[in-house]
Amino acid sequence: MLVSIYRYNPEVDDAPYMQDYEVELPEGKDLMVLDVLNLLKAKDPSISYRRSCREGVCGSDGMNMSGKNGLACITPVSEAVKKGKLVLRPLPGLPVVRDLVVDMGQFYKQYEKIRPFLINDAPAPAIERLQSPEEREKLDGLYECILCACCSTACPSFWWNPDKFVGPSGLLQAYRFLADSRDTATQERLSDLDDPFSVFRCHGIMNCVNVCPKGLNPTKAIGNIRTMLLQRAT
Amino acid sequence: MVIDGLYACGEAACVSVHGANRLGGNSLLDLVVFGRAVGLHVKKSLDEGFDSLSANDTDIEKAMVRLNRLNNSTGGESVAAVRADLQRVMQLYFGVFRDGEAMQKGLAQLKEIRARVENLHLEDKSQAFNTARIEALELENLLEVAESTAIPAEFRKESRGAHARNDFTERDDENWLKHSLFHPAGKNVTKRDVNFAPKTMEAFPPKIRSY
Amino acid sequence: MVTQITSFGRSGLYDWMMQRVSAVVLSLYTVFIIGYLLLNPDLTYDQWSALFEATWMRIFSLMVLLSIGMHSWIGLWSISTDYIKATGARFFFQSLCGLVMFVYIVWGVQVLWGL
Amino acid sequence: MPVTAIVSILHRVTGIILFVGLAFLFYAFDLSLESQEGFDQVVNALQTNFLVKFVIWGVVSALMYHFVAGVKHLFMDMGYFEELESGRSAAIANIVIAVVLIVLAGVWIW
Repeated sequence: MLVSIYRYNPEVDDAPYMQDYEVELPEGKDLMVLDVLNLLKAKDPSISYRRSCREGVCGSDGMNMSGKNGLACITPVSEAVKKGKLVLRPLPGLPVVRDLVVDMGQFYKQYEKIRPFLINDAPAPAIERLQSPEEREKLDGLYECILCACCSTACPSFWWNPDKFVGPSGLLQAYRFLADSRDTATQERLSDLDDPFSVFRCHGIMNCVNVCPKGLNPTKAIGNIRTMLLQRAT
Repeated sequence: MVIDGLYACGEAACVSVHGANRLGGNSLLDLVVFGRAVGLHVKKSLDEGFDSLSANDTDIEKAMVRLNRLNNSTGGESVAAVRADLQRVMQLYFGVFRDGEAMQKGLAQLKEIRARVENLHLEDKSQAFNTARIEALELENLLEVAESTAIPAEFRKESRGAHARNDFTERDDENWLKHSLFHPAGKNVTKRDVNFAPKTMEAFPPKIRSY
Repeated sequence: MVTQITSFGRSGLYDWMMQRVSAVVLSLYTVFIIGYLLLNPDLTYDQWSALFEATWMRIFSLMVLLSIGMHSWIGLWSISTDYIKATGARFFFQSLCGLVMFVYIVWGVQVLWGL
Repeated sequence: MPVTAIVSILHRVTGIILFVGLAFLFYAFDLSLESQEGFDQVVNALQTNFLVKFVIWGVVSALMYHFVAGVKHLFMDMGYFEELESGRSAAIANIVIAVVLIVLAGVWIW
């Protein structure tokens, strides 16, 4: 199979280029894209990419596979190959450090902005802050985010205004804390988001939902934030 | 000896709520019990402040030797090939079911691999996100872990928890209700008694895993 | 988080609400005009001008003019902040849009009241 | 590009077309209300002049698309079509309805 990989080493290359590799795949087995990269790296150790848990939990190996963002470790080759060819590129919209490795700084900044921790000034009870099963259920589909950046880097609004629009991942997390019964900073959190960029640059194109490797729905979370803003203002 | 400011977490911490048995969902208990303990301890330490040793030139030199050897290598073994052999040896001789004779064979092969790891070649010397260098360093670490798994496994002449030997199928509390302490410098193993001293609850006596 | 500018209303939420409210006005008008034209295939000038002389139609049309202004300003402002990164060019584009909108509104008022 | 993204960018494109196209509509509107002659001129042009027909059809097409996509937006604001499957179906429906309306508009104009 033909694998085409985005190559760029800032120390030696003036510009990025695509390098083609031919790889022998074992018969009757559908490898994951990460397995293919590992096979290639054994032959050409200079190919750089992040990877860690190799089972879709750590979120390290987010990349663009034949035009679609996803985690290489849980994307079968059969799904990613287009016209007999596997094209691997770094996540779009973030600066490339080398080959498939991007600088996640901007992405983490958005995460930091939404203050991703429980805020509660009430004195802590002796053991823990309790939640009813119904209250806990509201966090399902929100807390599972692994911060792989597949969604945000698939979002045109993120590409155009990464410094102002919080992005699907950041907003999913923003809602995760807005929806948490133990958090008491709801009003400040909403005020922080009530400008024309942070939330309202989402136009519901759903690229985020389309690529999320954990099957989460940032579009819905953003809709819920908007509803909360609306309820507060009217 | 307790070294201030040095922390271990996860399996390296060896807190052993379940003794030798680290199968199934046992880590959940670790998370709940020690997660809380760690949180409380960290807060307390930060509030009180703690001393930590600072590195001297010799320490830094020692750490740099590893890196410099790779950065200056001009030829030698490929990381991918040696790693594949290490994986094969560990899978073959130190898997779930273990056997004295086979483990002897495995230990001999690990020695050969040790020589090859000391002769690794790093082709890509780039300073830009060089994962080839990381993998070379990781392979050195993997070998350390492999040795500290393999040597005590061969040393422990019984079956216990996830350590199942074909040549010693029974558990032997008389000789082996002990921690194995591996000493990487001499590559030898010593035993240490298990601490059953009660703190707030009586220790739960170990039982045979029969399910 | 982004405090330096709001595009039209007081906040992102107000922009968003105005965008929706104006959209509803515009779509009702669209449906009305198309329906009117379809129901009156042999439309005469007298009918047509009588329609726009009625006070309710003038109010409706004026609402539409203002809605066009709001709706297109919010839309084009957001397009300009997406695609045009140079401040000078963005300011020029936004000014141009503002001017065109102003012209549309004045022109529309003039047509309606036949000044 | 996923169909949901195509629907979205077309909403933007038709918005810009409409903003420019409004000039033609305003001109026709002005002329048609100015006098009997003006009205006849507009009606005549719409019945005979291919270029005029084409421009009006273009603007009306943009309007139809923008209208349908806008209605879809309002539905999404109310919490519908926000899942992957329903969102995709709504996007496809958006395109189909818009195309039907555009074709009908063409039939009406010609």
